[in-house]
Amino acid sequence: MPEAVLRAEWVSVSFGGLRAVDGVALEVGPRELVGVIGPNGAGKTTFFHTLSGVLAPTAGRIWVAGADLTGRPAHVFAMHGVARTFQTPRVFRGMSAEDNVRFGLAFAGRRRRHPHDAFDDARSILGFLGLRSEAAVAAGALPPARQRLLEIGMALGARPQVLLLDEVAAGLTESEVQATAKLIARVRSELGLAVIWIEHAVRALLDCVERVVVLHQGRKIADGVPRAVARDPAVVEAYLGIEGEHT
Amino acid sequence: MNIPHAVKRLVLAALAVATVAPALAQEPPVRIGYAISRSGPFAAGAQTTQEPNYILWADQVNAAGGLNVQGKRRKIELVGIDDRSEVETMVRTVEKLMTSDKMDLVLPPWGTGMNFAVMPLLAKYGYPVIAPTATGRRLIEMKNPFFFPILQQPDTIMRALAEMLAARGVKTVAAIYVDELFGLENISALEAALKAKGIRILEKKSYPIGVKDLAAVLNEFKSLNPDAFIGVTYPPDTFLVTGQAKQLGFNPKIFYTAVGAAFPVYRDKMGVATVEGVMGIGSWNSKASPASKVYFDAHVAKFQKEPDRWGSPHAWAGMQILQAAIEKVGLDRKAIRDYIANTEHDTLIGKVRWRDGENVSTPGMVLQWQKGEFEVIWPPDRATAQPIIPKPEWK
Amino acid sequence: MGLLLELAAGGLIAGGIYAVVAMGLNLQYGLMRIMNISHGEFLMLGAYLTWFAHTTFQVNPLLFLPAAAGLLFLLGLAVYGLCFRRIVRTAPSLEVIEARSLLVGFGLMFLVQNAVYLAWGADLQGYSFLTQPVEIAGARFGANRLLVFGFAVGASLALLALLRWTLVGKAVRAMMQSPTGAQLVGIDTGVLHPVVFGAGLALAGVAGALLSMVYVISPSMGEPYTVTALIVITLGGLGSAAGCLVGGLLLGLVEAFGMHYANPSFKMLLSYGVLIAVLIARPQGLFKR
Amino acid sequence: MSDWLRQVLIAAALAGAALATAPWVLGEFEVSLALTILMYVGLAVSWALFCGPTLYLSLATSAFFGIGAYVTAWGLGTLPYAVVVPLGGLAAAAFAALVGAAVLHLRGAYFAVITFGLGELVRHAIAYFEKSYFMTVGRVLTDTPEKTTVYLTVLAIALAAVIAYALVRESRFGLALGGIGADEQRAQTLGVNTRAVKVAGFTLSALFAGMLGAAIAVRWIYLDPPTVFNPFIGFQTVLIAMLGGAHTLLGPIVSAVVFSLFTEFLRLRFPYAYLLVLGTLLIIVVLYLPRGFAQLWEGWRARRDRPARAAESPRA
Repeated sequence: MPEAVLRAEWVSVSFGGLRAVDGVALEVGPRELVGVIGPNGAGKTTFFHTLSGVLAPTAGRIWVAGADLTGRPAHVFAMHGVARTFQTPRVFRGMSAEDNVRFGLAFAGRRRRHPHDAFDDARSILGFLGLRSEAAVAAGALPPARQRLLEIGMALGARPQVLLLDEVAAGLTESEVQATAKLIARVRSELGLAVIWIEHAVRALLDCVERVVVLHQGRKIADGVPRAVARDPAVVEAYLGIEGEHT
Repeated sequence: MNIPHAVKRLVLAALAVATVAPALAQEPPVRIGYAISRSGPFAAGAQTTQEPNYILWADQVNAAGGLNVQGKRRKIELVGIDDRSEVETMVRTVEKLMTSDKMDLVLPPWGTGMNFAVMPLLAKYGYPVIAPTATGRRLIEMKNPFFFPILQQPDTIMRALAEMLAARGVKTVAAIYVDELFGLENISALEAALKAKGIRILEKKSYPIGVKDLAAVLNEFKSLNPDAFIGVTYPPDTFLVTGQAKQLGFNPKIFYTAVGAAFPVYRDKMGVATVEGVMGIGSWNSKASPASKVYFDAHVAKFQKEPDRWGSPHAWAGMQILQAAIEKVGLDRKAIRDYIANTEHDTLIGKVRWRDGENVSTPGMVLQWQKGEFEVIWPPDRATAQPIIPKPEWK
Repeated sequence: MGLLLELAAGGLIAGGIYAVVAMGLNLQYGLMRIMNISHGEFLMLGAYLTWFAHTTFQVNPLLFLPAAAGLLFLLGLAVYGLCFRRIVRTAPSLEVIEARSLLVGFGLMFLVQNAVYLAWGADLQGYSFLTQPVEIAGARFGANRLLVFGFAVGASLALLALLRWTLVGKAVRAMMQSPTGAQLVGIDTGVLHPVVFGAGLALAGVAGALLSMVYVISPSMGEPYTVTALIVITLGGLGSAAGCLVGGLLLGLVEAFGMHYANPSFKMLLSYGVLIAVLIARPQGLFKR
Repeated sequence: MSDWLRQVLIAAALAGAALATAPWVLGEFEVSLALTILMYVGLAVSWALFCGPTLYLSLATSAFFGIGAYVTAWGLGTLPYAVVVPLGGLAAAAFAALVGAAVLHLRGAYFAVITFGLGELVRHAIAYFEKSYFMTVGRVLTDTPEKTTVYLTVLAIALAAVIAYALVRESRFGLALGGIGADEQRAQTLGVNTRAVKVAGFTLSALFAGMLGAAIAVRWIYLDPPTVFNPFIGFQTVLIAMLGGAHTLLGPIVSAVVFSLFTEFLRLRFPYAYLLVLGTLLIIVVLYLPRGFAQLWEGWRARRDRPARAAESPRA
C-alpha cells in the first residue's frame, strides 16, 4: 500500500471535561474519497480542525505525507498539502473571486507544482469550478452557493494533496447538491486529490464516496464501504436514536 | 460669580479674534506674544501662576496709557496662543511669533521642560525672557544669555529650609519626593543642606507623578515619628499628602510641602483649619509691602481669584523688570537683555539681580499657613509673621 | 490592626474608587461596544458641576449626587442621539463600532474640556468636604474616601442585582450576549441603547462628583481616569459588572502592597505590569468565561 | 511593477524633491509646520501599513516614538545624529518584535488597551531605571542638529514610510496582511504563517515610528519620559489615520495634512475656543464620512466609473 497522504492516530480533543473527539484513527491514501458522517455533536468538525491544524489534538498524532505535524500551526499543514473549507463559507469578502483563489496560490500553493493544467493559475481554477465569469466579482457579493464553490477554489489554490470539505452541500438545493457531488468526484478523478468530505446530507454523500467513516459522540463507530456501513446496527442506532427523522 | 467669568472669557476670545488695532492708539502697539498651556496637563499650573499675570500686566499698562517707549506712549497688544501642553507645538508657536509675526517681545511658556525647549529659539533670534515657572540647576548650566529664570533654585530653597529646621531644633526628617527633575534636584539639595546642619533623614521615598494614594508611605513615616515631614511634591500630590496625613493623624512638629502649598486653592480645598501650620515653598504675600496689596487686589478684581504666593509674584516681578527695561532702553532686544542682566531690579518680590544666569537676590524662603494666609516665616528679615511650631493638631 | 490589614483596607478603598471610575464605561462598552474615551471628561464634568453647585449655591455635594446623575443622564441621551445612534446603526460590525466611537470620543473629549475651560478656567479647583478621619478598628480613613468606597460597593451590587433580577437587566444581558437575539425576543434597542448610554454617563457623573470630594479638579483631570477605567474593565473582563468591581479592588490591592513592599515609584510599573500579565495570560479578563 | 506602485513612487519622488526645498523657500514657522505634518504623515502611514489591512487598533505608536526618542536622549553626543536616528528605529522595532509575539493574539479593545499599557509600562520602566541608576529623570541635549537637518531627516523618513507602504501593499506580505484582516484563520489554512506576518508588520511599522521619535526629539532639548511617551502622539496618529481612511495610502496622508493645517489654523485664530470647533467638526466627519476622507474620492471615482461603464456596454 502506498504511503498515506493523511494519517490520524488515536486523536482526542477535550474541552474542559468534555471529550469532543475520542481516540479516532483514520488513514487516507492517495486519490481516496472518504466521507465522514455522524449526527450533530459527533465531533466531525472538531476532528477536521485537528486534521487541518486549526486545533491541536489533546492526544494522538497526525501525519501528513509522512511528516508528523502534531501540534504544528495550520499554515504548516497547508504547506504540507492539506487544504480545507469551512462549514460556513469563509471567503475574503472584500476581495474579488480571482484574488481569493490567488491567495492560496501565493502561499501554500506557491512552491508546489501540479501536473494538471487546472492548477496553472487562478483563472484556470475558476474555470474548473465554472466560476470564470465571476472572476472580478467581490466574493462577498456572490450568492451563498457560489461562495461555497469559491471556497473550494481557494482550497484548490493551495495546490493540495488532500482536500477537506466541511459540509459543502449544506443549505443547497437538491440539484446543487448533485452538482457539488459531481464536482467532488471530478476533484478526485481529474485532479487526483484525496478528498475527505464531511456531510450532514448523508444520502448524497453515500452515493458518491467509496468509503465512509461514522463518528458518534466523538468515537469512530464504523469505517467501510457505504453499503456495509449503512447496515451497521451501531450506525443505525446512532442515527435513529438521535435524529432519525433527518435521514 | 462664575457665570460672568465665562462670559468674560468668551468676550476675550472674541477680542483675540478681532485683530483690528484699537482705533484710538496713535502709535502702533507693542506686540508681545507667548505660547502657554490652556489645555492639557500643564494648563492648571499655567493658568494659576502665569498667564493671568501677563493679562493683568498688559491691562494695567494699557489702562495707564501704554508703555513709555522712548518718549512715546504705545499700547500693548498681547497675543497668547495655546500650546496644548505639547513641546513641539510650543516650539512651533514661538517660532511663528518670533519669525512670521515679528513680535517685539515674547514671554516664556510654563514649566521647566517647556523652558528648556524654548531656549535655542531665544538665543537664535535674540529674544530675552524672564521665566517665572522654571527651576533647576540644569537650566542655568545651559548658559543661555537670553534666559533669565527668576525663581529660586532648589539649593537656595532647601538651604533656607534646613536653616529654619536647625534653628528650631529639628533633629530628624522623613521626606518624600516626586519622580521629576524638580523632585530629584530638590531632594539632593535637601540632603546636602540637612547634612550640613547635622539633621538626620530617617527615611526618604519617591513616588510617581499622578499618584492617587500615599497612605501606606505616610503610615510608615508616622511610625518613625520624625520631627519634620518634608514633601517635595507637585500640586495634586501636595493636596493628597495633606489630606491623608490628616486622616492618618500623622502630625509631626513641622509639616512641609512644596509646589501647590502656595496656591489659594490649597487652602480652599483642604480648609483653613486643616492647613493651619502647614509650611511650604513660597516667596511672598500681600502683606509684604503696600505695593503687594495693590497687586493682590488688582488680581482679585480682574480674575475673581487670589494670586498664588510663589509663581505669581515672580511672574509679576518679571513683567515689572521687562517694563522697566523697555522704558529705559526701548525695544532693542539686545539692549533689553543687557539691561536685565546688568541691573539690580526693584520688584514685587524685592531686589532681583542675576549673576551667571541665576537670580541671586531672592533668598530661599519658608512660608506657613496661618489663619488663611501663607505667611513668610523664614528668613527672619523677610518674615511677615512668627512661625507656629510645633504645628497644631489637624483640624 | 495589623499592618497587613491596614494595607489591605487602604488598597480596597483605593480600588473602590477605581471601580466607581470604571463602572459607567463598562456599561457602555459591554453593551454597545461604544469605546467612549471621553468617559473621563464626563466624569470631570460631574466633578465641576458638583463643585460649582457647592461653592456657588452651597449645595451639599451628597445631596447633589442625584442631580449630577440626572443631568449627565440627560446629556447622555442627547449625546447618544446626536452621535452614537448613527454609528451603531450604520456600522457593519462591532469592530467598526469600536473604532468609530473611539474617534467620536476624541471629538467629545475636546468639546467637553474646552467648554469647561471656557466656563470655569483651567486652574485647579476644589472644596473641602468630609475630610475628617473615621476610625475603624484602630485604623483611620478619610470619611470622604470611605464614602466613595461604600458607594462603589453599593452601586456595583445594585447594578449586579439590577442586571440579574429585573426585566430591564435581563434585556440588557440578552443584548450583551446577542444583539440580534435580543431584537428577536422583542427588546427595543432603540430605547434601551440611549438609556444605557445615559446611565453610563450618569455613573461617570456620580463618580466625578464623589471624586471632587476627595481630589482637586481641573479640566485635564479626565484622561488619567479614562485610562484607569480601561485598565479596570479589561482586568475584570469587558462588560462584566462583577469583574469591574473585583478588577478595581484587585488593582487597588496590588498597588497598596506593591507600594509598601517595593517602592512607591514602582507603583505605575506594577499596575501596568499586572494589566499586561493578565491580558497575556487570560485574554478575556479575569472574570469572564 | 503595477501602475499604482509606479504612480506612488513617482509622486513620492516629486513631492520629496519639492518638499526638500522648503527650508530655503518657506519661513521658519512654515517649515516647522511642515515638519509636524511630515511627522504625522510618517506616523499615520506606518500605522496604516500594519493596522489598515489587519484591522488591528494599535495604540503602541507612542511607545515606539518614545523608545526612539530615548535612544536620542542616551546616544546623541556620543553618536552622530545620522546614527542615532536609525538606531532609534531599530530599538523600537526590536521592542515591537519582542512584544508583538506576546500580544498579537489579542484583538479589538483588548489589543488597544494592551498596546497602550505597554507604552506606559516602558515609560515607567525607563523612568525607574533612569532614577535608580543615574539619579535623573530627564536628559538635556546640548549639541543638537540644525532645524534644516531635522526637517530633511523627517522628510526622508516620511517618504520611506510611504514607499514602504506601497511596496508592502503590492507584495505577498501585503496580501498576507490583508488576509489576516479579512479572516485570520482562513489565511492560516491557506499557508500564511500569520504569527510571523503579524510580528513582521508590527515591527516594520515600529521602525518608522521609532525613527521619527529619534529624529524629532532633538527639538525638545529636555527629554523626560512623560514628554516623549506622550500618549496623545499615539492617539493623534490613530485619529489621523482613521479620519483619512486607514484602508488607503492617500487617506492618512491627506488627513495628516488637512488635520494638522486645520488644527493649526483654528488654534492660532481662535486661541480660546478652537477645541470646541475642532471637536464638533471631528464628530461630524466621523458621522458623515465613516470611511474617512478616502470616501470622498472613492465615491467620486465610483460615480465617474459608473457612467463610463454604462456608456461602454451598449457598444459591446
